Amino acid sequence: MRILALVLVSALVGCAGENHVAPAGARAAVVTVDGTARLRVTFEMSRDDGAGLKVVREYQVLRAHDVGGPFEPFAHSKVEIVSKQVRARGKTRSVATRLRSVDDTSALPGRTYVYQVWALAEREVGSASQAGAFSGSVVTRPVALPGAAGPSPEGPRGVANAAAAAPEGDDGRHVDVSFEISPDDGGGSRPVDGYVVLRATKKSGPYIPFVEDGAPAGALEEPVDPSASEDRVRYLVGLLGSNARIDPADLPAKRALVRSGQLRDPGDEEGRPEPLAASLAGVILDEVAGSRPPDPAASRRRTVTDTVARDGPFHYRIYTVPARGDAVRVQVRRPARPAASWVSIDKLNMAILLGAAFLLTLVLVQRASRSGHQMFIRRIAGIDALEEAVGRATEMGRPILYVPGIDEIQNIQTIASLLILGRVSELVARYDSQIRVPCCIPIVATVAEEVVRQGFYNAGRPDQHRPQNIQWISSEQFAFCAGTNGIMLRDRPATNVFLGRFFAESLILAETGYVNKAIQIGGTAEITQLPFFIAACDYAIIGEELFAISAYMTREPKLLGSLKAADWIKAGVLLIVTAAALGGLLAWTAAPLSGPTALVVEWALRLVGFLAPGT
Amino acid sequence: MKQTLPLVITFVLGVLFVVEFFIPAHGVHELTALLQEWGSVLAAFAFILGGINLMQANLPRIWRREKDWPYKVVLVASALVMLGVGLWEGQEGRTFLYLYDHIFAPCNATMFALLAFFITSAAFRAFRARNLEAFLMLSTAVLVMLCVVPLGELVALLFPEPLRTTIASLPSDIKDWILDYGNNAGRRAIMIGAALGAIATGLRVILGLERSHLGGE
Amino acid sequence: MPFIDVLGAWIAIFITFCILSYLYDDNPFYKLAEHLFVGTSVGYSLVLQWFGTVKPNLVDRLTASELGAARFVYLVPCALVLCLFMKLTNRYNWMGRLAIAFVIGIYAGQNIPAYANSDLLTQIYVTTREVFTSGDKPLSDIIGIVVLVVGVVASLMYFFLSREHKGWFGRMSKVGIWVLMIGFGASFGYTVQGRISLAIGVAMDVLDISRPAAEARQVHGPVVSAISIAIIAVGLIWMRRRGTRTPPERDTHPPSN
Amino acid sequence: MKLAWEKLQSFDRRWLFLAMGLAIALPLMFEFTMPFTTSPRVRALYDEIETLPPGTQVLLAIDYDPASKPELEPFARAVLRQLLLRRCRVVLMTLWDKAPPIVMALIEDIIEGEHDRHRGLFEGRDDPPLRYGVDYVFFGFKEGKEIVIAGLGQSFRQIYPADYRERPVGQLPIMNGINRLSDFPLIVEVSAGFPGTKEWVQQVVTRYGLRYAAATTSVSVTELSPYYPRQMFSLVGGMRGAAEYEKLVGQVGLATRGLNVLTVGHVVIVLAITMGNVIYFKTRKRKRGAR
Repeated sequence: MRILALVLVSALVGCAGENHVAPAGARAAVVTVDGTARLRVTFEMSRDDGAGLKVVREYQVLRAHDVGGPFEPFAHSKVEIVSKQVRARGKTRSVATRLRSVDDTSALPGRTYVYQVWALAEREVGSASQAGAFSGSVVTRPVALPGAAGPSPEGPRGVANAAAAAPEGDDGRHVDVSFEISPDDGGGSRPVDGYVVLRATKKSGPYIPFVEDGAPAGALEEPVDPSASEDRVRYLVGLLGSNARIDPADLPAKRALVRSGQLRDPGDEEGRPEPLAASLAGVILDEVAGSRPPDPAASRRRTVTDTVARDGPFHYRIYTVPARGDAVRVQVRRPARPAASWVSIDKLNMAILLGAAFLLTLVLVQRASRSGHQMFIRRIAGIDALEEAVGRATEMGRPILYVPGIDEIQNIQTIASLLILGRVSELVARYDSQIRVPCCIPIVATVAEEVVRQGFYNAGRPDQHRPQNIQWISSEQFAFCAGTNGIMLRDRPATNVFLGRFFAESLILAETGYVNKAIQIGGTAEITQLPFFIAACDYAIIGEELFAISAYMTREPKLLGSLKAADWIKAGVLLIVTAAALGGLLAWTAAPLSGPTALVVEWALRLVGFLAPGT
Repeated sequence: MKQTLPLVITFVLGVLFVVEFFIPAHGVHELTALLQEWGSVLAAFAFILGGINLMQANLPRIWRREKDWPYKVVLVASALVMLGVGLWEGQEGRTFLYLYDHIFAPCNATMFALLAFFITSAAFRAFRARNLEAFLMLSTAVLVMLCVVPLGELVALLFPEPLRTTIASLPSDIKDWILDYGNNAGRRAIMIGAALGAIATGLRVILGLERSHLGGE
Repeated sequence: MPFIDVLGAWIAIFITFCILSYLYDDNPFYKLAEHLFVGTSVGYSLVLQWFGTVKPNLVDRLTASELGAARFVYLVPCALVLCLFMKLTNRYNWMGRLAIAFVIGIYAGQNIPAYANSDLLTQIYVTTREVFTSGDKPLSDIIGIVVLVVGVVASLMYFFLSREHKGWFGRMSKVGIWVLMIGFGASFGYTVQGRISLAIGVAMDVLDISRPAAEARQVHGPVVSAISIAIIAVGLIWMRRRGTRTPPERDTHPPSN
Repeated sequence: MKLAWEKLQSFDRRWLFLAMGLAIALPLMFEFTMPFTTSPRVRALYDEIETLPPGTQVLLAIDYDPASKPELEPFARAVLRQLLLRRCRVVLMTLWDKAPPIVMALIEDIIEGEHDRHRGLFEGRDDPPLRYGVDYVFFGFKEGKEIVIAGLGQSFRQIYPADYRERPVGQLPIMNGINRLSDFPLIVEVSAGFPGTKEWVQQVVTRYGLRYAAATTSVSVTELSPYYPRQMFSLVGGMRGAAEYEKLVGQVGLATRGLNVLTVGHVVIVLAITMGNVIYFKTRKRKRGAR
């Protein structure tokens, strides 16, 4: 390796703002690498890298023909994880070194270049300061790539229809820059190496790189080469707008699905796009692709999302980077501002469903309270037994034990249990008995105390209320369990009611209660603990029944109305599941699909897609 | 005022937190995050209330020399010692951790371990094939239990080689199948049902249909 | 290992057997361990709350001068806390309800979309999607998926509360219970493994099996275990002789199953 | 005879406790081995680690407390040992406040103890010693539960600007090239509950397409098995899973010994159920006859 020049340049232009990260080291130099037509830019990592709050996420190198700029991207100029390169080059070098380097393979022989190295700040989690806003840069001394200056090769054409706008349903911190890739992209005589988007706060610049957020292929979009499977993956991922991995084997089918614009890939449980069954997808491919020719323009569109900290406006430039030579610049005509949206598009399906549920509940509650007639409600044996059990406790002169689960008040099961506690304590007060409520969480105990007080008041016996009977035991699971055991062993309640969210302690409590020969009613929606309540309690209340107890006990028309509404929604759920199952069965058995069957399957798939949960 | 104000607070906050889920604008999230933080501060202060409650419940029993009063002394003393040491030394304090490691942790582990015994007695007593439902539950449980431990592999040893591998892997296949389908069907139904119940309960609270926690007087 | 830690290990072993003695019956050794346990846990959780929430989220914010006037926003939670403490008074205890309404309002609201998304939609979605990914699976999985879908539908029918479970509906909901029971059985079977593992862990601790060899040479777990058992057994017999241990009264009601 | 069955109906459950106690204690005192196979769910992780090139950075999240130690610690030890033998570099972290002492003990026993004092781990090999900050690092406990997991997905360095000894990330060579979770070629989590596997999967695994494997308590297996194999390519469940892993790594550890006990324990419970049913049917027939 022969070093032609090693130039030290002091730190230059920082970007706007006092809060930017320190520029990428005070030293940056360019050398030519012997024997290859490439220039190597070596620089020192930012002083802020690996220290302090302002973390450097990546480095980007821009190139110009003289120190005055304009600095433009060149291929592979992103040094996201520079240290990997250092490590890869050989173990002779200390990994602790703070020097990083990048090779410019697209420089043309005989021409002079100046490089600008940017250190891009990572955004701070949970704070207002965002990525890319605070960056710093250094510029190298000019250096020429040796060799005869040949004719500059004709570069590819630039991108088309570039636009920048705030994404729909955004929180006001992003700008989407979208464009159609160069017509020369995708194999041809003027190959494209990728695309880079730069941003500026003034139209005149300086244009700086930024850290993109959630964008699939990043600021440097890989070219579309239909023959290379890896690129096809990226291409599709870009279309789906997610950074998930996709199995290349499924690509042709998926591409048709997506391109047709008919079917949204539903993704799996976590919203991750996932291959549909090969056979089914194949069927749909034939159906859809045959009738609708793929739209070439739609498939060539790319979007890069910029995360911004301020209101803007922001100006963008999109560079098409050829394999050799200068990047082709396209200015996005109109600047963009981020916009906070009040409606989230991807949660719209849920908003609709939830809104319908609300409406249904309101209507049924209204109707129930107006007509006032008794509504049918299925028997819940455990609750029927409760009254008898309370009576028995009074006879025996022993208290009732009520445990509202061990979870925090945040949990809806705890809230539901506290509401039931109100009804139970009313019952207890009417029978002139006492109720003991050991709690695991102090705030639950506080609410429980209020609820019991209210119950005694409603029963007309406020003087019988004993606040010390509602007790915080301990917020540690098993200590609470030990303490509650102690109450069971020594105060010997005649009836134990366990309603709420329970974990491993459920069985210890229920077994102790059994030994003490108390009547036990256990209810929870916690699936792992239900078998233990079923095994060790006299009555078990399963899942949804827990939430219906309050209505069941009071038979208040309004509350029963809300139960009715929940049943209607359940009927809807059943319908959806059955419809989807039939569609799936059809798709699986009746392939290849045609005519009405295909339509049914398609609608079933659409239904599934509509139900995709938000993130 | 005593009745309506709490209802209004519940309604306004409840609606805010439902709607917040659908609004991406970050100002709303910051507001709800702040409110939630206050909620957690409130829950933390309830611990102090809980501590006072604990003293109120135990000290009189000690003064009055009620049954088991010496144990209450142990309880109050150990709580005060732990609290004092913790506040004095901090969470990483040597004595604090010593007490934690040698008293709290073994108690915790042993209480948890009691379950191994209770599960035996619960299985003996309650897992009886009284009807079809009980039979299904107990037979699935037994099947899974036998498939988890290497008993199948032990049985497989009795067979010649080509059969042996098939038989040896059979239990874990059965177990996984039950896990993936039999178990999931019930689990999902419970989750869907419970979610509906939870939504209905939340709605009733927000709309003030359920007000046993705030009404009265 | 310094002697103080060896002593700690001995105490731990003794306490372990005190708790285990509960399997025999409620007795003074268990009671002692129980109260010690509850006491230390209360102290422990109070310390944790102080350093984890109260100090950083309230005290530090109120005293942080760099926040300027913005920190006065934290007077609102102070007011709420004050409301909560009003519950201790007789006259103003209704003010506690404001704090309770605050907490319940937040969490009731928050739970609605959370459950709708993570449990309701997700579970429906996963179930329906499963049907469409069945193309290239083995037969056992296809059967499984059919079982799954039918199982979900039937068990959901069991949860219909405002409809009488009669006729075909009743039969379906019966199937639903069967499915639920199979699920519970599987859950139980798996849990057994975990619970026995925990007991094994405790046994390994007291028998020095999980202890590093150097420590085990100092602690002598098996010996200390034997001594602990002896102490507890002798203690129990002695107390029974002295009649301090009142026999638990048995009442007459029939065993409940 | 029939009266005897009646008596058995109300027989003292403490005999069962004694049987269970003996079933646990005796096999521990008198060792024996049982043959068992390894399942693909467990093998997947072992095979993956075996193919990792030396020097690969692997994130090992230790999210359990002392209560779940018996089920999870054997796996944690086995996998840590395997990683070190492969000369992978191990980044340790935890989201459980009670876990740091556990991690410190792991480091002391396996990394520092065996290597430096006894040279057990690298016995007969010419490997250079393991260095803190280069070959392994511990980032300590971080409060914030699932929010922290989401944050790690965006920037590891933001959440953990320094290790548990307050050494800045920049000074830790092991962290070269690691900015966020997706920079780790492999993430292994040992999880006993919340925050744990479910939160990892929901917050980051699918979102960033991470290579993720988990070992969990057997109670959580029923809940987590839908995530296998799509979101997590390997799921090691409970003591059985840990024993299988020990077998793969070629070491008889606590889980293998525990598995023997587990087998006996399960047999006791199955016998208890059988006995319960025999008694039930005998007495039921009797009642019917009386009627």
